[in-house]
Amino acid sequence: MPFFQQASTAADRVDEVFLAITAVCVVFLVLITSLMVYFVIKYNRKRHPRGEDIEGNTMLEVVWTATPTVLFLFMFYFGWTNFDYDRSVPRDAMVINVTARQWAYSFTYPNGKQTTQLFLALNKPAKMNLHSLDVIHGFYIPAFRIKEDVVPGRDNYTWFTPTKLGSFDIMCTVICGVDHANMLSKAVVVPVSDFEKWYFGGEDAPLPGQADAAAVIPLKSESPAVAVLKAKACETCHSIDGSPMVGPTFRGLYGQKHIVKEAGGAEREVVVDDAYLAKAIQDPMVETVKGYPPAMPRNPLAEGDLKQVIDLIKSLN
Amino acid sequence: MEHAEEQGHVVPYRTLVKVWLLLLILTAVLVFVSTAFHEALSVAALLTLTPLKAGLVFFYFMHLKYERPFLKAMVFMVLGVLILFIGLTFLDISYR
Amino acid sequence: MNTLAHGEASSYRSFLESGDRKGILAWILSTDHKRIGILYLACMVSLFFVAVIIGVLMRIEQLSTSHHIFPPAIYNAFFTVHGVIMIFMFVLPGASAVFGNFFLPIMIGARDVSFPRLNLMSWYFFIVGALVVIASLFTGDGPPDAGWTFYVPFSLRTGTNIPLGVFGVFLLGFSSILTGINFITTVHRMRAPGMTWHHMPLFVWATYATAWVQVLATPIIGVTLLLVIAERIFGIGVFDPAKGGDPVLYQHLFWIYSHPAVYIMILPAMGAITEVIPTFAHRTIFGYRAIAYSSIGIAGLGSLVWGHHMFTSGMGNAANLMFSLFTFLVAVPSAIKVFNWTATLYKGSIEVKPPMLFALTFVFLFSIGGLTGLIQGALNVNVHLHDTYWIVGHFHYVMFGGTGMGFFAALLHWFPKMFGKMYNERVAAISWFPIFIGFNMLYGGMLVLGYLGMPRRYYTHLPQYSTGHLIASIGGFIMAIGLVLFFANLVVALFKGKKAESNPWGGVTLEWHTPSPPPLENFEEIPVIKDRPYIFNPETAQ
Amino acid sequence: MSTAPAHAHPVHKDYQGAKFGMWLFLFTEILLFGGLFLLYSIYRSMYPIDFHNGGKHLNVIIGVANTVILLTSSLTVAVAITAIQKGNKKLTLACLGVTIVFALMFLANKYIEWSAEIRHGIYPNGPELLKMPNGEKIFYGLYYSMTGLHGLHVLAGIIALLITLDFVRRDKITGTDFNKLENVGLYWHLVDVIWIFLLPLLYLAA
Repeated sequence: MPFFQQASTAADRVDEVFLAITAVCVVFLVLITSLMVYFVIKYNRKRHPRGEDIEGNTMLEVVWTATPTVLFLFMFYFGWTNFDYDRSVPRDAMVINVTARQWAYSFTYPNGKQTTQLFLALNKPAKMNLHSLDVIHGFYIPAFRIKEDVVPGRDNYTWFTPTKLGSFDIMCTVICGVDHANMLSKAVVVPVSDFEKWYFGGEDAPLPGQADAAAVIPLKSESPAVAVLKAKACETCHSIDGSPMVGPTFRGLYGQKHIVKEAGGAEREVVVDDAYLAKAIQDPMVETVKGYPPAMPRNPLAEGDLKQVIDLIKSLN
Repeated sequence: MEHAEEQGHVVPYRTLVKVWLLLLILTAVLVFVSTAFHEALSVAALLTLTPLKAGLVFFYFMHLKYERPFLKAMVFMVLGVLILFIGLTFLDISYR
Repeated sequence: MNTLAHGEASSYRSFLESGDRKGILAWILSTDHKRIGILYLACMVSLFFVAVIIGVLMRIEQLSTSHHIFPPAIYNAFFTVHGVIMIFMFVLPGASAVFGNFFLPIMIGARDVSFPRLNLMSWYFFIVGALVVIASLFTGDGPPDAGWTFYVPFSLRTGTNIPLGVFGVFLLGFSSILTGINFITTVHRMRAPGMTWHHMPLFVWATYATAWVQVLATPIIGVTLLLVIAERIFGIGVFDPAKGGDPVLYQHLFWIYSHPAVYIMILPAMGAITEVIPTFAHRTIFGYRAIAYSSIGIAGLGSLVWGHHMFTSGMGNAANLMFSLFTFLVAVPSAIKVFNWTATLYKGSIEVKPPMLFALTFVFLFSIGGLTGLIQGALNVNVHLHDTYWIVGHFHYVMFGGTGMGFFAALLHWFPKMFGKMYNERVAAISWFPIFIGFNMLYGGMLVLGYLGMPRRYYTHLPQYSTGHLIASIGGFIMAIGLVLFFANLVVALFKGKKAESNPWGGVTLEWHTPSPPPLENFEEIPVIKDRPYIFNPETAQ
Repeated sequence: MSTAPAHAHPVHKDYQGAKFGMWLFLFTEILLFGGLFLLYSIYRSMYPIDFHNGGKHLNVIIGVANTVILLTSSLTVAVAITAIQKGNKKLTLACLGVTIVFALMFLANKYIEWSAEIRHGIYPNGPELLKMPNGEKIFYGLYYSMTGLHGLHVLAGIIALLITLDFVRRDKITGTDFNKLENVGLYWHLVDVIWIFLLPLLYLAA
């Protein structure tokens, strides 16, 4: 059942504190509400035609100032100690570099393996070093109850120990542009043996947990140009099969006529050819295509990669 | 409520000129210390002399000395708030 | 007691009939605090409905995950504009600018605010700021899409029309500052003879505390927004990570203002509730001083908790600790207020008329908002809840359930006084049902969605959240119907309502001693106050 | 609440109130610059060496000259207020005139300083500045924002002083009704105080 999924050691702690504070809050709310309703009925104008001007009661004021203060300090204490746990990474945690960009995550393991999904070994702590290539993102795995902002120029981190097998949603929680809602990935938790088979299995080792993550396409079987598109996250906005996404699809793009807007606001018509593609890929915001949001991040390609991508786009006609 | 309050204290010319001279002297000291001495000393001078200069302007030029205690308290409250804002932000930066 | 209730006998001209100018000029050139209050009211209610319509459109979009009515860029603009309008043009100036302007001078026995012309200028800043924000939607390269928080570096990189939108918000901030200066000076200088601090009605206390926060916190956002504009135009680099700037510092500066702003929003509404409850319980307020000082306490402590918006930003641990601690402490004065309101019902003589109904709803919904605030104030729970629908649900409970309901209660309470017309009380009570039920479906649903992990600001959602979104959307539609009914009732009353008495509810503060609507000068003679406010039953007073 | 009519007060000006309102406005100005001071102190602690080097490029002589100019102009405004209280209209007019001249001199110095830096390519997104380390980019970003915002305040002060001068000339401000002059004076002194802080932070930081 996906509701209230607890899949990490931190999840139990968050839910414990949450349920404890919620219980106190519900008691407060019920108390206040039933008192209000009771008074409204008991001291209704019909039953109680004259009110009494009771100005206050120092004893009561002291009690209802002190009681919540003490309760609140307890709540603070439990939140703080458990948060401290969230920030204290065990020494044996595997360090995985998370790179966030508009609008995709990629994960780099200590041995250099790179993936677009996060593969984890069951019951083994893992530390995420979070880096952003453009704007702030929020690295969030609800089932693990962990979240940390990925801030450009800073070295943020988070850690967790997965306690359940399966695949869990990874999301982005800080508004990062048009495709913010599709900046998704999966955390795939597999038994230690499966993980090690993949991790130590050389470049061609099959990805673990295939049953859970049917969507995973191994990188190696693709053409080099598609690999570039994946690595640079182009495919999060541009499809190669013609389906509409944030940016124009690459299918049939070559040779089309587009209206582009220059930085000054002037519009002109261009034909999509090699020169235009090179310019539009390397420096996307100089001219933006009418009808699409001006949202493409600057993410230049190496000379060789650029040629491969342009050839791929040509071949899609 | 009192409506017939006096419109303000008359500060003698002599006081104003004295304060002005004092301000110029303090500026000279500040510049001298910060160019001639070690950095720690110049920071110390910055942190003491600058508020002192500002205080002189506030108290004499801006007549704060002759204002009601409430207004004086408010000025310090505002500066306190600003220092609190800076201090709490430093709490983040210093213990990252 | 009613030496000033002369509305029935003496012939007088209300402020609506007085003045040298005619037509629209009588309004937009008027320096009368009452007319300015109504100007604010008219603008705000219109802007409120614009934002409500955008909200409904967002709920329509969330009905389906496969059919998208709006492209993501438009949806992003929707939640940005919804947030900017609701925050900066409705809840933030709301109760303070409308009811503060209209009633603060009357309640302290003054003829006007200290600086009437500045007051009008403040409204012009408001209206120009609002127009600039609206203009930013239709000019440049598309409407702003960075959320109402304008977090850098996204707000620096996105191609949309951020600078103009941000400039509009800057002007709105200026309006807020000028209003704050005016109210503080008015309370200090314009009180009637005998109106000592402890004789002031509690709405005045709350508005006074608010004004201080407006004056001290707003400049910080002013300079921050100026820096964002400078960054966009000149590239000064102070917030740009590519030039060594720290985006988290922007968040500090933003929340140094924007968290206290939450108290700017809620305090005047709390003040209004504190007027409504004793009036309809027909007894004095319980714990006058506790309520008055807790307003100051909220204003003070509330300025030191901004960091709780940043627990997942990688902030230093000492800061995490302090900000969480202060967050729990600021809940204490709010709790004190809730207890005192409840105790005010004890041994009263309660009539649940529409203003009271909304006031009690305020206490209930605000309590949920405050209590969910405790839950997310706990550090490790916050890590899970931050930037999810839980937060969206929480702040709607506080801002709409709190400020919004407080605004509605105050409007129903003072409408007869402001316009001299009586609305249909039955219709007002009926409109409460869809508002209350829809509200809890919508925002209660959001709380649950958030705990299950639904992030905010998504134009679509993963399939496991569909049921929750469906319930929330239906709740939203029900509430929208209630809101239309609520305001339609008031608009009808404006033109066809019965004439209101000078004191329809039996209130005792000074505004009920003037005729409805009050004359231009408020009082024929400035009253002299001899006693504390809220004495309803002198024979039982202690 | 018990109320009884009191004798009606004739409407007249509330000087204390007007001055109090002005002080409140000054509080907002303090916090407006306070935001920049906050950024400055944080970035200085993050990039101490770059800030040190950044300050070295600035012209201390112009900075100090401008300090002396502003301090003196503060004196002339203060003298103008004392003079009007004593009924010396001529001295008031002279002092206000001198203040305006000083303010213009301040802006002229600022112009010389900025244009020299801009010629050297040191301005936001300028070629020389982009080559410098990050801390210096921030230093100059703050330098331009702080002195720029301060310069705008000086400009606003000049306009206010000109209007005041005209009021004094036309006897709209007199020895018994000089609240406007006093408020403009308060504003001008605050502009001075802010510069008192900017001098060591920017020019003497080296």
